[in-house]
Amino acid sequence: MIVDILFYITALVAIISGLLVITGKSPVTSALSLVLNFFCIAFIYLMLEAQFLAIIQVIVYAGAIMVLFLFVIMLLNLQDDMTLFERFDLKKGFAVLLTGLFLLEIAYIFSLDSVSIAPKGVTGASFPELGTVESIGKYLFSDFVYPFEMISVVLLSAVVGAVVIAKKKVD
Amino acid sequence: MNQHIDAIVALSAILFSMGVLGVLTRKNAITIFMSVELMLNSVNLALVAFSRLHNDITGQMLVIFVMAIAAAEVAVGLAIVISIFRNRQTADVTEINLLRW
Amino acid sequence: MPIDLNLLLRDTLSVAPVLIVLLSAIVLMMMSASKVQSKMLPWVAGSGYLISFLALTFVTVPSASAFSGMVNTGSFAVVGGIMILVLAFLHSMISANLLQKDGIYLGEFYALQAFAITGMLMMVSANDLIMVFIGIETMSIPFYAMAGLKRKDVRSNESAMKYFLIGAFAAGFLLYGIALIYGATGTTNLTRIADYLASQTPGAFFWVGIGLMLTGFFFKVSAVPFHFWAPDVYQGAPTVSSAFLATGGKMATFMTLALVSMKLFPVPSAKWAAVVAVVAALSMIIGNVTALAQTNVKRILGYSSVAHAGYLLLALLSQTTDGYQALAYYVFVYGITTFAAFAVVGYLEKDGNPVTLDSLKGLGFSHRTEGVILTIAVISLMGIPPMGGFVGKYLVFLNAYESGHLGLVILGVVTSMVSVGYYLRIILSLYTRPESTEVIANPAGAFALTGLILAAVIILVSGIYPPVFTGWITSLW
Amino acid sequence: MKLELFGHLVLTVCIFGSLFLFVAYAVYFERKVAAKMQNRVGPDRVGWYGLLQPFADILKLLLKEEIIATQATKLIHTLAPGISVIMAFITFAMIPIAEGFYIADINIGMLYMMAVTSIGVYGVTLAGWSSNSKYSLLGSMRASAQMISYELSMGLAVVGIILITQSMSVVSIVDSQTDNPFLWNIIKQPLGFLIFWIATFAEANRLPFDLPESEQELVGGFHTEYSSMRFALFFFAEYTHLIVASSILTTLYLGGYQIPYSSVWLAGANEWLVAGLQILMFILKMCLFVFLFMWVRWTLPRFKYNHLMELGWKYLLPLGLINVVVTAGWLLIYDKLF
Repeated sequence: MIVDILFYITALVAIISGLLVITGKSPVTSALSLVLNFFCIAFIYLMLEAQFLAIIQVIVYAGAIMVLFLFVIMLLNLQDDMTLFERFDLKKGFAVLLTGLFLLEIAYIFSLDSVSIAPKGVTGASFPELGTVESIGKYLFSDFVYPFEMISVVLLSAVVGAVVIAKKKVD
Repeated sequence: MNQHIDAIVALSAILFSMGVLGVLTRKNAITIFMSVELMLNSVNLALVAFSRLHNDITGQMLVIFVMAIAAAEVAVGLAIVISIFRNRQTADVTEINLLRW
Repeated sequence: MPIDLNLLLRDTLSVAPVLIVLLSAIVLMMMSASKVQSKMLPWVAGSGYLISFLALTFVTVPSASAFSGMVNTGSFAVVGGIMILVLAFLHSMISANLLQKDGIYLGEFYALQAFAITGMLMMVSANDLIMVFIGIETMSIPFYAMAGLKRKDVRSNESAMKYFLIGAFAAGFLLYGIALIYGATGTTNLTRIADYLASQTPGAFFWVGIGLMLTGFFFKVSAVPFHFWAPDVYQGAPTVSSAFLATGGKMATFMTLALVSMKLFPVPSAKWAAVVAVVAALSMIIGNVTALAQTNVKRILGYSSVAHAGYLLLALLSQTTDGYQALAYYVFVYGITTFAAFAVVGYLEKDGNPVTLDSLKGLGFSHRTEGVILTIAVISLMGIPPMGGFVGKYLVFLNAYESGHLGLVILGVVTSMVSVGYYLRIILSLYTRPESTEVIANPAGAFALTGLILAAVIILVSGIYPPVFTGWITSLW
Repeated sequence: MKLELFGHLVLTVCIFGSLFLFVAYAVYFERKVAAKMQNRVGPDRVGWYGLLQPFADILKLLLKEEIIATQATKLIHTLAPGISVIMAFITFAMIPIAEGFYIADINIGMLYMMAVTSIGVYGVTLAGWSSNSKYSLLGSMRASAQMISYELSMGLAVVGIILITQSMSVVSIVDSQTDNPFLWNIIKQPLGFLIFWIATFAEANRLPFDLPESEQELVGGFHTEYSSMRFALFFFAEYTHLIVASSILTTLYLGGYQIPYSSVWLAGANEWLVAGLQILMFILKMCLFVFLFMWVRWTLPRFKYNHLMELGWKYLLPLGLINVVVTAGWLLIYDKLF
């Protein structure tokens, strides 16, 4: 019961902060709302017994990525942006319409069949160890070792790319 | 929590469409970029919910990979924003109009 | 949990081509960081691609799955990998000259390119949606950087920014699609999803997932209505980069799209075909018609790439092995052709001024070799007989016709005729006097010229005696 | 020793309360140490040997007029010091101060610590930004860049410990070090200790890495525009960081509350007595680190910013990687041999 209430409150906060991200006037407001949103999502991960992901969400997204965002916003001293409903033009109206249609479609599908009746992968029984560090580590280095190692290529190339583009002087 | 899987997937759909809306309507490159991050996070949420639903680790693995890739994207993206700012003093995509947006 | 070393060794060997390119990327990165012998870089890159090519042709075990079903070394991995590596090799031959001309003194270009190729090879050897996603990102992230490599040039900056935002947006769609497919089927492994589809009828979630994933792919291959970025990016990026991201990116993404289609739907799916048919029709019409109004040559090539995305999608309609092989043939020829066209445009550029139809005037007389190669490439893009483009288009149309899409074939033929309108203008201005002086007289170096001529030879041979390549594709499949 | 819910609550209050007290006296301690090093007397007016000085300081700061710059972003300006203090405080929840005396033990305790540390950056960053002043902004940008950079080396140093302990629970990290001082992590992981220790200077904004608030260049750095109570909170957060950093160093590398050879000479003693001794031991070790921090502060000059970044990226990060590789390799060989 208490979990239900907590979940709905978190979901509500997540939606409100998400709205703030896309409507906030200043980029800093957006960034901070996004941080709040990330915390809500981390909390839902915790509820889903994915502890490792929850903590990684906080470390990586809230602790590193968003700090980087804030850093760049401050570095560039970005000014306030036009908000969503100021100067509402045709393009924006079209975007809102499109998104609304997408949401309606998802809602329609939900009315057709709920996700929960989808077939179970292994068993219907609860499997709480799924999200622990141990099980993540075990699978990361057995079944998923190739993608895991290849992720390092993405990171390496991103580092090279970022340095090449943002370096001030080429010597 | 398994009874909430539906609700979580619905939440992820809502957050995803918010992200799409943000990308389509905002003008500041950084805000657009943050909307993309919102999209990726909604995907992660759905993946974790599905992983719990199926009792299968694949979803959570993919979430880890998505996080790493998001971090990589942020590095390159912010570098691009900085390089463009150095030449143009703006991050507003509507002012970036040498090549018609 | 003990590690089975034999299995690990076998798995590692089966992805050896990927690892060789990755190794050469790291070596290139180190070399460019230590700033020794920057003249060596293209040689190192080229030999890396060559060794990987040899490994792919001779070492790889045919059609084995590795790394617990993450990787499949069969048909697509070999054919796709070879065509990507051929292109990469040609590109490494011309790039030194072009980089110098664009004033980019960054050895990291080669490292980024090798990283992107690692990603492409990962994509075409994927057997799991996770690998597809990681491969696409490994390819895209270096591409964003390559587009913005001319750091002082505002257009290059903007093209990088636009490419990046669109790419990240597309990745969001792709990923949400993958998530929904995972939710509906409980797995991301392509083989197991196919097994699931064989035993049960998927729900609406599955199809929404497929739709979103296709949207992501359509963004990446610049198919209408997700095409608007392509001309801008190809125009703004340094030509040496556009020559690669417009061709290699397309080759790898199309091969991956075909791979996903082949693995998921061994039994042709009408829903998939319907979506692809609509997008293909739109791309053919809008790409060709918009191109008519352009004067910038790189922009024309950009719209031509949108139009060609349409033709290439036609090959996906039949969902048979013949169709995929036709796609492979066409995308290979298209990639080499567009590469040659971009490279020539790159050589004709002067101080980063755009190459327009006017500024091309008379160059066919003063720069014979370049003029002839551009002419060959453009004729091939039109799809006129002695060139490879014709055979490719013919195979694709034939395949679409046999699978009962007569209307689309007629549309394809009509739009091809429309396309002659703008392609011909390029050739006409090449051979019109008086000569323009807006573009440079600085011709390609001998080494680069060899690369260009090789590309032209491939185009000609694939047009005059297609069995060389068709036989090669079918034998490796 | 299993504590019931009520006992747990009391323990929590006690731990945080004494942390509060320690922080207050850390300020006093710092001033005394500084005075000794500079051949001065230090605070000696308020109370016996100036022992009531911290309370006088707090009172003074509380009674001062609160000034908020007109151009400041009010809400964030108000919240920022709170974030700093809270994040500094809740790290302590994972630290066991005696056997069985801890607020929480979760199996990802180390990750929790890293997470809280990484969130702590927000307090400083937002404070600088919301003040809408150039000096503050520069300070906060320095802080965010510096903290992100050094977090990496810190994390890598911790990986070494996690590899040895094979657990991320802080309690089991302390347990694994036993009461034999030669098995403490400082002996097993000397390089990791050095990296972690240097990184904590940057994370706690202490000299020689106190660039975010360097008075000579930035007036007051990120808290230039803060006064009264909110300034006090930042001040407080800084010293909390000091205490918490010392406690983490103690826990991870110096055996935590472990008393050397206690299983020999304390065998069979009353468990409350043992717990008391362990708490004392913990405080002693922690104070050692606190003193080291102060010693360094009053001895070394400030780094230049580029040197700071160079140290972090070019030296600590590769060293951290080497540490991880060597540790993992050693564990592998050890596994095979014995």
